[in-house]
Amino acid sequence: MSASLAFDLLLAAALLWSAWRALATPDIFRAVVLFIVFGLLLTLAWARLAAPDIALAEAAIGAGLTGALLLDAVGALGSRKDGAP
Amino acid sequence: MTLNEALPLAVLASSLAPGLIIFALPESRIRLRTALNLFGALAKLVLVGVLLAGVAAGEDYGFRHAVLPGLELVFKADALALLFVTLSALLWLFTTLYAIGYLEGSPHRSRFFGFFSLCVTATMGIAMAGNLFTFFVFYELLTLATFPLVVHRGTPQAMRGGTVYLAYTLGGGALLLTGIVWLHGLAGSADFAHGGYLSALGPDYDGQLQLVFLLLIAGLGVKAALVPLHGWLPRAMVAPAPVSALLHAVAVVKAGAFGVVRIVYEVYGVEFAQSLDLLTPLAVAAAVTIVWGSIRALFQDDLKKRLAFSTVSQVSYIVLGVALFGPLGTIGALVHLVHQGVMKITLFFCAGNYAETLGVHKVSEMDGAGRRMPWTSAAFTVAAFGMIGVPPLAGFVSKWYLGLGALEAGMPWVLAVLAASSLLNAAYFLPILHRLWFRSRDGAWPEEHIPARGGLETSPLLLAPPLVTAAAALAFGLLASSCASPLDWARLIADREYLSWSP
Amino acid sequence: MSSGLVFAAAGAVLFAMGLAGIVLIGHLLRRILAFNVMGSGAFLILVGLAQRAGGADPVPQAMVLTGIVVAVASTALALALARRLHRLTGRTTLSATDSDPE
Amino acid sequence: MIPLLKRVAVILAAASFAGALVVAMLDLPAPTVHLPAAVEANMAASGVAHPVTAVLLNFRGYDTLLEVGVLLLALLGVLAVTGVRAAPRAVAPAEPAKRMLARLLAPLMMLVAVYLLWAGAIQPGGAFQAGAVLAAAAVLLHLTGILPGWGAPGPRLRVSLAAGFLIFLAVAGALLARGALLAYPPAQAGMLILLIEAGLMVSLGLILAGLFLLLSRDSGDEA
Amino acid sequence: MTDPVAWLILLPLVWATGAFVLGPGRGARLAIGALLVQCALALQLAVEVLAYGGRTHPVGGWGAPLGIDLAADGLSAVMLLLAQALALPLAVYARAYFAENAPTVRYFWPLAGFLLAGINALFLAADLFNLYVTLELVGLAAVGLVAAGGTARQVAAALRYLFAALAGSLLYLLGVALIYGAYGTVSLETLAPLVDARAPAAVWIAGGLMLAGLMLKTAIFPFHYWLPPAHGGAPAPVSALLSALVVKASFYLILRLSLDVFAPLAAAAATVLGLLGAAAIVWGSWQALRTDHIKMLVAWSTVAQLGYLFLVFPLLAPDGLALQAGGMQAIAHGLAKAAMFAAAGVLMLATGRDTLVGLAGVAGRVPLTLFAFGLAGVTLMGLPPSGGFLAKWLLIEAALTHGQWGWVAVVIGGGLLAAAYVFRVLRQAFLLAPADSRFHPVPRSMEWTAFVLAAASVLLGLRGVELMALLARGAA
Repeated sequence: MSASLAFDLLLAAALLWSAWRALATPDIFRAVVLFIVFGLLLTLAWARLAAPDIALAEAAIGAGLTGALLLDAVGALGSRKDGAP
Repeated sequence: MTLNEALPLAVLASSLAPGLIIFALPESRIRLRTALNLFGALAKLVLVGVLLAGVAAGEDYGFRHAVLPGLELVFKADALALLFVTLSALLWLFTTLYAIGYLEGSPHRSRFFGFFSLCVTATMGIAMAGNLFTFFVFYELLTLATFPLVVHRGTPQAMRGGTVYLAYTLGGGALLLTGIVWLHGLAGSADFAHGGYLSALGPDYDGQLQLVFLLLIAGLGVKAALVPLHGWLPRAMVAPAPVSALLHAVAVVKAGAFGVVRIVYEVYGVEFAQSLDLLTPLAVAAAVTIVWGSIRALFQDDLKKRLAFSTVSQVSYIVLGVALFGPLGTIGALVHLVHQGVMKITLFFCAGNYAETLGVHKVSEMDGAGRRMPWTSAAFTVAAFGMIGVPPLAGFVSKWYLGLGALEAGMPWVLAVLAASSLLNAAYFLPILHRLWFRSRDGAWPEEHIPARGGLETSPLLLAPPLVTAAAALAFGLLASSCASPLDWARLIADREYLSWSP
Repeated sequence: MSSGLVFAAAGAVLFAMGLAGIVLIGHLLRRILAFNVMGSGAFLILVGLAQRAGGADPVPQAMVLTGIVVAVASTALALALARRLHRLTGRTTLSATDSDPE
Repeated sequence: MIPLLKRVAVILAAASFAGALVVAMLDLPAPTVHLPAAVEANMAASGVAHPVTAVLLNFRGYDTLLEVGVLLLALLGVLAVTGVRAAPRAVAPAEPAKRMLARLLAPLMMLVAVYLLWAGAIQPGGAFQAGAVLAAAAVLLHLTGILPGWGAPGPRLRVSLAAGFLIFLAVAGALLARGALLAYPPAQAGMLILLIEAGLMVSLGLILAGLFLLLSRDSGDEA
Repeated sequence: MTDPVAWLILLPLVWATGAFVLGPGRGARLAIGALLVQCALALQLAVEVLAYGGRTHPVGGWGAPLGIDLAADGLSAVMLLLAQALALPLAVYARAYFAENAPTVRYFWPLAGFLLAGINALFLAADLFNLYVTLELVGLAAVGLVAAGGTARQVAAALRYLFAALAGSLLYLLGVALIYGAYGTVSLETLAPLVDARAPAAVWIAGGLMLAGLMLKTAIFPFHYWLPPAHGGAPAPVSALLSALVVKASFYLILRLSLDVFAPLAAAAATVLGLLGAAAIVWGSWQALRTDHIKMLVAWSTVAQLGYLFLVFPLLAPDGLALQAGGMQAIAHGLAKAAMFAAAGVLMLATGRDTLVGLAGVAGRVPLTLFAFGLAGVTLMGLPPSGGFLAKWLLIEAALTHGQWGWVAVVIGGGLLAAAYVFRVLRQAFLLAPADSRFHPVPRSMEWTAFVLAAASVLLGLRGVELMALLARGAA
């Protein structure tokens, strides 16, 4: 059980946890925040996979821009009360 | 593209081209439309004349066009084809004249005559088809071209009739297609040939070929109005008179009968069909239809419906003739194909005249019509006697040969059927004649559209055609033995068909 | 059990999680989240599986770069549609009847 | 099926699918083709030193061409759907401290973007990452009220949005006329790739920013 | 010098971007001009493939496993011909359509340009990942076109379509990832010899995933739910493009993969695909019989006709009959469906309503359009003399030669069902017009476009020899 394997498994577990929480929380704002956390964890995963280009792209576009778009959408959709889960 | 190849195409084009142009014509261009129609009809007659002379002299006219690898559109103007082509071309001319008079002032005439020309083109294609694929293409084209004519009036009742018509014909087409593709799989895309091309397949295919025969006859039986499949014909009488006259008395039902002729003689070959004992059940089906049609006609008060059931019965004479194994039966069938056409179109023309002129639709309303419309009633009488089989009219000639054929084929019961049906014909035609001539009219006509003026009982365009066709019915009977009569042409076909058969 | 295979396995679970999310979630934004998770899962498998024997392989990495850009394009369009639907109908879910002709 | 039963069934199905997938991946034999070796062998002729950029812009440059098309297409879709017409709505200006921070950060981010572009040839970086950083700068400026949202893009903006893609297409067309599609002559490969990447950086930056700015405006007012 | 393979992809990209730069609602003339050139290129490619057989174009000059290849064989040449032959008349139609009723679809021309570029790229691609990008290009363009109308109904239909398309793309992408993991390459040419029946489990899963993804994008039953609202609700030129072309692109891909790379694996799914096809024919026709909106009827007819295409899979055999049937059906349905949607667009413009009842008596006003609808109906019914009939003939012959009777009954039944719903429309139009019905004038070019497309689908029934010869030209 080398140290790097332990770290990989831990990171993978964190990834799965954050993804599952992001999809399962009914409150949309917290789901998006969790999704951004998932994006950052994913950036780490790409670094571990010796893919710095993807790590950079994931951080900038995946977590960054997509996160911004989602947050902005939450703002827009939140302005009109909606009950549907 | 030699002349022999171009002629069959020219025959097709002589009705297709005017038809397509007429489609594009605005409603108001009446004179141009009439000119185009008549020009097309006359041009076709001239071309058919050339073909008749050529084929009699032994020329063969044909055209092939590859559609798919191993699948061809083949046209062949042989003797059998020309029998049907001549009949259709002749009657198309008269029906066009009649239709021009009949549809005076009604809407959508460009559409009507466009589809009318398409129907004739389809009939020509069916007649001159050289293989089953081409036959099927024009067989279905006929369905598509006749539907708009059946629903021409646009009334809900016409729509219901049209829907029934479509259901039957498309259903029949589907059966026919399955049979044809199955044959194509077994025997490849062979052309029609005297004596058929299926006998070459080994004996182990017999079971399949019998099943295929059933499919083909069922498919064709719809248009040939064999009993269980005839339901559409009486309902299609909602169509205007010229449509009922040319299409439902001549083109459509004959297409079915002609198909049966082609399949029995030039796909299976009559000997092979006999060896597969397919002819006897066919004869039984035809006989049942003959009797059943005549019985149903007895109880129809509506004149066109009575004539429709009479057609159901009369067309099966042709199928019966085909099923009689022997040249005399064949001659009877082929000559009846022409005679029935001429007689039945006269009856429908007269029915159209009564309806259009006096508003008479029912037999019960026809009392004293003979006095009011003597010429139309005379033509009706001639044609009616022909249908009954009274000599010297055309009907007698075909029934005579059918009787001889029955004896030759060793099927005496067919004689009984012929006799019974003649009696039934008399039973449903004579009362009409009695009303026409021996009853007086004690009230006004239901709707007198066209008043009798200047010695003419109705408009000339409505009167001339029935008179000509009635005269033809008489001539085909009297001059049957002459050289240019349909009987002579039928004898020529039968000889070629039976080269291989010795009595 | 190289790091490539660990992340490939994680990717498989993420993909399945996203797929289940699409089917179960009705809310448009959360369903778009599920699509992104599913996409990330597929990318992880693409690179992880290719590098299961160690050693970086630039070809799947370039593919994932392309994939990420395509993913953001799809997400942007989906968000635009979701916001327009919300602006027009006030709803944040797709109902069965909304696209039947009036 | 009541929702709970459906939920359990779907989750079970997904779990078993994931399991099957993992098992299948574990017992995969070694691949028959080994592309990294081929990439390494052809690196010299690719015009760049960094393998990922070589694959992205040269070996599989055609994928990237279509991918930029997809991004431009997404922007088109957003424009067509949001029906943006009226004059852009200005965002309420944030506190002065934030505005000053934004003014400081923006040029720095642009510098980072240009560095990323330049470095892409020899180490991780390149047009997409640079474009994303530019977009982040634009988003930052918008959120702090300095940069207004977008109305319907005027001709100048449309040209600059499409410039990167048009340059890429022009190069592809020119090379096609000379030989095969996107076949950079080894000598000028590096320079051509840099030209394409520069164009892409600008356009991608604007497109990614546009996606945000157009979307954020949509909630504001009527179509 | 002009290599049609590459230009067929670059040209639409160029004029699409040009149309975008020109601004919203502009770009029609540019598009029509470019489409003329594209038709010439497609024709040139077809002639070359017919003469010299299939050919590949190594992009970047690197060659198969490293670089991406473009490949044009008989099947792709035929599909390219269909795509350009549809795009040109529909462009003319769209120009008149949008001039007629307020430019409801902003940026139609750039979106249509990207759509066509994606379709051309897809027909020419020979690389699994490249196919993913082209699928995405086609998907997003199609969704954009459906949503561009702007009404709530269209936006909802577009969202439903986008989710289905995205799910399909991601399933397909996972399949590509597994294939790359298993063999280390995504080039079709390199993969073909590697994949065999004894492939590892991951490859079988990959095949299944890619098939599922593509079935979602082809809207074959039971994944058809998104098609009727999307195609039925969109403006007429958009529905025509989508129904005639887009769904065929993913069908082409399933056919391509099951003929080349996944041939050893394809047999397992063949019968299932056939059964789904049969179910699609029945379900699509049944729904078409029940709806009373013209465009929904034509959209459901697409769901049904796609079923015919899927009947090809259980009958694929070296004798090539099923492939010919599939090719002919794809072309005939493409032309007929484009004509039918174009005609439906004109009928709705003329009567101002979308319902069948509103059609009464329209025969007098727009006879040419009704004739076009009828001709297109003849092809859908598979009645002679039409392309649809030849496709039906080939399908029945293929089924009979393999003794598979079931498919014959399905094909025949499908034809009769098609007749039922086509005549529902034609029948209305023969009825007498109620006195109060007003008809709006419709530009002639729209009527003529519908007629030309319908006539092409019928004339195809008279001459299919060259097309079938082209279809049989395998890869070089």
